[in-house]
Amino acid sequence: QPIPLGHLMDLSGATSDVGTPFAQGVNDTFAWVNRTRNGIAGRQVNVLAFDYGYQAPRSVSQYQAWSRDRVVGIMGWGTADTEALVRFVTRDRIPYVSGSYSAALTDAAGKSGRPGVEATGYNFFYGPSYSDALRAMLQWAAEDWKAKGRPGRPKYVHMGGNHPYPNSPKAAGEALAAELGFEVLPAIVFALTPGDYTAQCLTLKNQGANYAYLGNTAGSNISVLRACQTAGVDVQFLGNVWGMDENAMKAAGAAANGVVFPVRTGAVWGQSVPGMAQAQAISRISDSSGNAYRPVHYLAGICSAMLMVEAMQTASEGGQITGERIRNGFYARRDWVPQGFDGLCSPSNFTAEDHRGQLSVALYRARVTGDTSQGGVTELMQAGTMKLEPVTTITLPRRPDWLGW
Amino acid sequence: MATLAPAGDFRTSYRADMTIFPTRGSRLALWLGLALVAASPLVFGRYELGLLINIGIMGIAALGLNILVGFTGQISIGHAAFFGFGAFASAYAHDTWHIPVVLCIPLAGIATALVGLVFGAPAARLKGLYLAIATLAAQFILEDFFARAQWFTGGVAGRITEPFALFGWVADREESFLYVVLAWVILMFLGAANLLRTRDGRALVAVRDHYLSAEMMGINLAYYRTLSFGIASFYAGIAGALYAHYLLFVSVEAFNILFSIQFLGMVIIGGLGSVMGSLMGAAFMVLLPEVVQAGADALAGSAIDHALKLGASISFLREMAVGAAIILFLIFEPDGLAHRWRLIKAYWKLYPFSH
Amino acid sequence: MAEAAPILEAPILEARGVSLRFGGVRALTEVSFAIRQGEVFSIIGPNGAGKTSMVNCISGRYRPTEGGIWFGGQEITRVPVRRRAALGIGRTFQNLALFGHMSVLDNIMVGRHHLLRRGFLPGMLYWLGGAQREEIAHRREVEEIIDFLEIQHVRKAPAGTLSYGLRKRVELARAVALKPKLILLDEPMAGMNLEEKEDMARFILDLNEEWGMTVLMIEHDMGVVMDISHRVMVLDFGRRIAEGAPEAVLADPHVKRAYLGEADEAVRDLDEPVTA
Amino acid sequence: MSASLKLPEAAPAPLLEVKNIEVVYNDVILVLRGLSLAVPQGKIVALLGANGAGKSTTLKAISGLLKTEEGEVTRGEITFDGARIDGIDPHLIVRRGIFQVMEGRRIIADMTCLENLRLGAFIRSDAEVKRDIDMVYEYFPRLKERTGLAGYLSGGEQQMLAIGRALMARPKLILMDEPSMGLSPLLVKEVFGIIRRLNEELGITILLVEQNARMALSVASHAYVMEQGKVVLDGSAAALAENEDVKEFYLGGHGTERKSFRNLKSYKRRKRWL
Amino acid sequence: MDSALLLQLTLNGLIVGALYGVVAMSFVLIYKASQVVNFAQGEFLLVGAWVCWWLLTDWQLPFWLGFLVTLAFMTAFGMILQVVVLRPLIGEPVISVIMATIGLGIFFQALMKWIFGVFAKPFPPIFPVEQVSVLGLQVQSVYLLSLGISLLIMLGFAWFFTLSKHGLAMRATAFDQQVAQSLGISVPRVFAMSWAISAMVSALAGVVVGVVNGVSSALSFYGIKVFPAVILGGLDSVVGAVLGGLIVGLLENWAQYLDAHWLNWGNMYGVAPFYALILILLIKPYGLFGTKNIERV
Ligand SMILES: Nc1ncnc2c1ncn2[C@@H]1O[C@H](COP(=O)(O)OP(=O)(O)OP(=O)(O)O)[C@@H](O)[C@H]1O
Ligand SMILES: Nc1ncnc2c1ncn2[C@@H]1O[C@H](COP(=O)(O)OP(=O)(O)OP(=O)(O)O)[C@@H](O)[C@H]1O
Ligand SMILES: [Mg+2]
Ligand SMILES: [Mg+2]
Repeated sequence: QPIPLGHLMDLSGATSDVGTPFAQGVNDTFAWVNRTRNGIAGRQVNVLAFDYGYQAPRSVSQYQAWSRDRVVGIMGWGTADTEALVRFVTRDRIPYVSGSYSAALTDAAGKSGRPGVEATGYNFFYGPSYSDALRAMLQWAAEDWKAKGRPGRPKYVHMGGNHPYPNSPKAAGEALAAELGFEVLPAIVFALTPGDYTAQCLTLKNQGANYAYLGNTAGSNISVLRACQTAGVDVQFLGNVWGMDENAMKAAGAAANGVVFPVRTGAVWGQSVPGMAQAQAISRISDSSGNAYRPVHYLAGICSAMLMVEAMQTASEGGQITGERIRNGFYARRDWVPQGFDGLCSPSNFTAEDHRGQLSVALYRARVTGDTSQGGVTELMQAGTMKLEPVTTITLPRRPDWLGW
Repeated sequence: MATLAPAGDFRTSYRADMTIFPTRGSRLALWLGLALVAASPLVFGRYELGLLINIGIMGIAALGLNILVGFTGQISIGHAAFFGFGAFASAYAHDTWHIPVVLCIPLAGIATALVGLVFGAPAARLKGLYLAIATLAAQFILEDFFARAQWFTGGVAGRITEPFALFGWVADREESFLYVVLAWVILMFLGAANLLRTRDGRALVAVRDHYLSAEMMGINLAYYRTLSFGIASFYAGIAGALYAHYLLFVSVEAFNILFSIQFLGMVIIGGLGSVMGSLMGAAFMVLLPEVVQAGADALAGSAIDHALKLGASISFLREMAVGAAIILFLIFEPDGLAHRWRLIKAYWKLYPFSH
Repeated sequence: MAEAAPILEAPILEARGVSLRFGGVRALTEVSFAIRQGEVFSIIGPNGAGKTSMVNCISGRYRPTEGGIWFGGQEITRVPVRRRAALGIGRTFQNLALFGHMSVLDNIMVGRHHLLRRGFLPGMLYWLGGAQREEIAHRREVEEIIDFLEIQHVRKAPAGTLSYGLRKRVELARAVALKPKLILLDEPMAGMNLEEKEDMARFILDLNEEWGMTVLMIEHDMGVVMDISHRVMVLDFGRRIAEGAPEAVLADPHVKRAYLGEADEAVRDLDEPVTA
Repeated sequence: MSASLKLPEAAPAPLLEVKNIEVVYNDVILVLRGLSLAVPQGKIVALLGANGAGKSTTLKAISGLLKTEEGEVTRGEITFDGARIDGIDPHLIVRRGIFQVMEGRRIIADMTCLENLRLGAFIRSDAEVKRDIDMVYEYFPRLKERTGLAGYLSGGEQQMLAIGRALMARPKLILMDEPSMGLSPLLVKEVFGIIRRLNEELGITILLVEQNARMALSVASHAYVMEQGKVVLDGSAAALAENEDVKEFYLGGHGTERKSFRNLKSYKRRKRWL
Repeated sequence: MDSALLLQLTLNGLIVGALYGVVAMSFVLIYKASQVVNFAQGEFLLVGAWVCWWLLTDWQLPFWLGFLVTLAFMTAFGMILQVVVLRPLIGEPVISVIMATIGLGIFFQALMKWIFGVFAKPFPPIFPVEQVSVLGLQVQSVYLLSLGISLLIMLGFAWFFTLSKHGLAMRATAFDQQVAQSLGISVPRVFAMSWAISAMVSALAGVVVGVVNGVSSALSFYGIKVFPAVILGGLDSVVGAVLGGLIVGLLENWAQYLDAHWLNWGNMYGVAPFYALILILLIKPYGLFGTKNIERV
């Protein structure tokens, strides 16, 4: 008898550019687990995948359908829908592995006392929170500024749409930036959709910012990068987890060159780490030729799914696979790396009070050295026209005052 | 046709001639329908009940829009923003002043009506599409306001809302919330039907059909143009409030232009100027994606699935189907579902002498 | 001229030096006249002479560039259109202006608008706010008008589907429903055949004599104008060129030339003996 | 002279022939029930009838405009110049040479008179359009003075424009729906003069729906009387003018007498042929 | 320093605004012929841009050829749409047709995603010189090209509507389809013409934006941006549409300036045109150049 598991995907909505590879990674992983490990405890996982088009209301009505199917867990996606569902999953005790890394979701017991932050005991995600990723980038930026030996205080600016997702780390980032000695400039807003952002770039140039955080998803970030290139803006862009990847590099071309951004996995596609073989095996599920290049989000999808898989395995040992037991499965390990994925998936730590799974943030730099309009990502990466260069890894302290922020 | 009255149906008083449900059959159907909905939690699961609730909520909002578009002839492309305002207002009223949710819902309706009046004031001077696009502006301005007004909406992160409760009875599940929605649907639909057969309802239609001669009949154009905005917003506000206490979470993202357009779709598909049509249109728009999804599920694994790679592209197909359904609908049923329904009824009434 | 309702001397409507310009077009130039309570007053004149414009000034659609209009002793030049229904001015339109998608019944009920008191709230509550009682009471009166104008058979038909002549009649019914003291009729007989004109003439006379309405009528059919109006005013190029009893006005050579054309057929008709 | 109710057998095939048509609106409302009429080449034919008899509907059936109002010819046929035209799109019928002057003027309000006239000549591409505009201005000098938008014209001026627009099309057959409506007596006379001239000088055939029966019969050679969607009487115009019923109900009075509108009895006097 | 920024923003506003103007023009074209507000205008841009992209990358056509083929394709596309979707709706209330365009928009949005995927894709480099410096502002050369083309199109439209017979026919059709038919105008053909031209012109804009920003489904957002532009100008004025486009472009940029320097609201750029729109409508209910309805009884 198969185990029903929900999977909310965005393959068609506003975040589908990054949602598609992530969802593919998740789906492939479960298919691979079903095929090679005969599911979990001998039972196949029945993944009920649903493309909700990044529309929170639709996710809620789908949730209702799933609760009829008695799903034991859900692989989720966006910020708005995760926040909409978080109450329901807490009420119904359904563990939820989200694609939204909003720090507000990490206060598992609801003890931080921050306004608007509730207990989210059943919500998990794989990776550093948006706020922590930005904090790491700011620390790097402070060092970078020092290393470059330029005079005066560096100027920092937050850029992004006025939406939950880009805004989620805004306050945290600006606070830390001020703490680190940055001059914090008024935020610059640009829509979540691609468009002409020359005006914003001219403002950016005029402000004289040195470090700019791009809070949106790839599509609109690309527009900004291109416009700023044309306008001749000299600024170090800091991308976010969902704001930069191989596809975005291809679309932005040379404009993406030099952007620093966090990568949640210990390696990117094709690097030789022990876990990569498994990832390649998983990739073959949907690409039998084995030639496809998989962007960072695909790998993150694998790692997220593997957390759920292993938590379910733990739950299945000596009992029913129930939501509550799966949740406890997330707490069962320290420095948790799914078996066989060493070097690929970064270690996570969850406790009943603190769902900040990762505080180590690996930063990469995008390198683009030629015309990217011809040929696919696979060829461009192989040819070295596009490269992902590791910059550094920053480990943040587990500060209690940062919980839920 | 509207002029056809069924044979054997004689009215003996003006009162009888002026009822909303003119025939015994229609009254019977009404009671039966209500009874079925009321009994549905016995048969339906939460998912289906959720759909019913959604239909009810959307139906109320669509009815409001229909009063504006269908009766007064003023197109609005900002209905979702008013809907959203109602949702936030109710949540805000409950959280800030600790007013019970039961009262928050009508309060949100009134607050939204007031906002509607503010935006409706230019409506008194604007005609046709100029007005339509002013409402588009309202949509974007309100959306921006929602995103900015942290104190009111919880900002971009959204706001968590409390479930409906009455004397200790908490309607936090579909099985119970259905009745809350049902009660409001009955109230709002009766209200609209009554409005339309009395002075101000006729005035609204008169303004649409020929505003110059309406004015000559003593109708204050500015008042009625604004009023219809107020009423439409009131309906949107009530629906929004219900939505907020159903989802238990409201965020600005939901109330976007696409949602506004969907409302417009409900009204047109249901039938412009038809009270019951609004409900049918809402049902159509809510169920259409589900039907497409079900169709795809049924096809899953078949040859067609492999040929078209349905699995991966189901969402695009679903959207395309929604678009195509709207177009086909307009082509083959331009007068809306309500019209088709009337024809079916007429067929039964005239049966077996229909042709 | 046949006997008429008693004509009171006090004018119910008075226009003093009304001029109306649209850019370069002078639609009316210093037109003055008075309509007495209870009479049938006709305005005739060539096309584009300003007849409709005059009616528009009275009903408030246009505001005179100069001059003023008094109704029942009160100046109404600047009173907004929507107030005039309540003052007691009703009208029909030269180019039909019905509410096409409403039933004939509802069209006429709209005419009662200013007499009804229940707004949208009592309306929505219907049974509770007294709206039902009010609706029924007025429905009764509207049915009387429907009977009077013999349009019972189309009561529930959408006004937009009626033939031209019927629509004119519905429009009249709507104006009558207003309970006006003064009713303005802009070419009520256009597009009707003789028989229908006769009916219409009878309605107008009844309105005047039995319902006690003062009638201002624009009409191109001289036979009708002759027979049913008490006084006639002639406009030409926006100026008043004659006014008085119908026979006298139509005999005026100026009028004959400007309006009727020499030895016009209509005039020949009028010279013929009238059988009572 | 006795009314001849049939055209002479030997007459050449008429330009327009409507045979036994039935028209239904909205699939349910039967308006014309087996109506037939013929319009011979080069003649003026009048169509009389009470309000709602279906005169306008008949014209719309011929010009194809019925289609645009959810109406449909469900039976019978209409031939023009020897070819069937029922079911053809209205703009193609115009191109075949039938032009309808629609009831209620229907000028294009947000264009000037000149633009309205130019549109009348839409189907033409010859060089004489300019000259014809002058011709219309000559017929209706008032139109030339009015340079603003046509929507601001007075009712009668709009009527002139509507007729002028038809002249611009230079059709073979004009269907006129109440051309004299709203015109001053002087102009009515002029319009009928123009109709006669069009017919005589330009050889345009005309089917005339008119409430001014006296005038209509004076220009027409043949006339039909309609009632409730059927032809109930037809004959030469002269013969009809002598018909007692027509006199009573369409012309008013017998011989030289004229009834006063004031002294009508208020009972139903209506005679029905059906 | 700041005045330099203001100048640059102004210039940028004019350039972007010209593009809005082009889209607004094609929007007005359909409105003038049928009183239909085309909610699928943005999707026209999208389809045009994708088709051109496809011709340039997969078929490796040179830009000028690919561009011409795109325009030809879009003309046919507009016409086919008209035949399949809009012709059956002739005679229905305008709002039904408007709704149908909404349906079209939804349909093509999804179709394009299905065919071309959800990732933004860059155009291959087209001009040897990608940027030109104008008054100290770096401007994409393709923008300048589009500026020229749009001027030409605008003149063409102005001539078309006021002087040509078919322009008159379009206006007549918009006013009253029944009357238009009675004059011998083929309503379907008028619609086909307006949709074809409109689709073609918006494809032009789509290609230009695509070249600058890359192609992605978000291009269709221009369809919404165009609303304030046409309303500011007046729905039925071609010249007004272009000016409206320029105004919106300027407003956006000036709002950005205000925002960055004083307000710090963050989102003025996006909403300022809508505030302006409401203000202008309050003063001039028919926009700056729209014609008033004729109110005569
Ligand atoms: N709103 C307006 N704008 C511009 N001109 C106008 C307007 N209203 C009327 N006119 C002009 O004023 C003149 C008088 O028009 P009016 O409608 O009063 O004539 P009328 O006497 O009713 O003619 P008819 O018998 O033909 O109806 C006409 O020449 C008309 O063009
Ligand atoms: N679009 C329509 N839909 C439904 N019924 C219609 C429609 N148009 C006309 N009718 C009906 O058809 C009948 C004939 O109408 P028609 O307009 O042909 O009459 P007519 O002889 O021209 O009358 P009039 O002299 O008043 O113009 C009328 O009863 C009318 O109600
Ligand atoms: Mg007039
Ligand atoms: Mg008629």
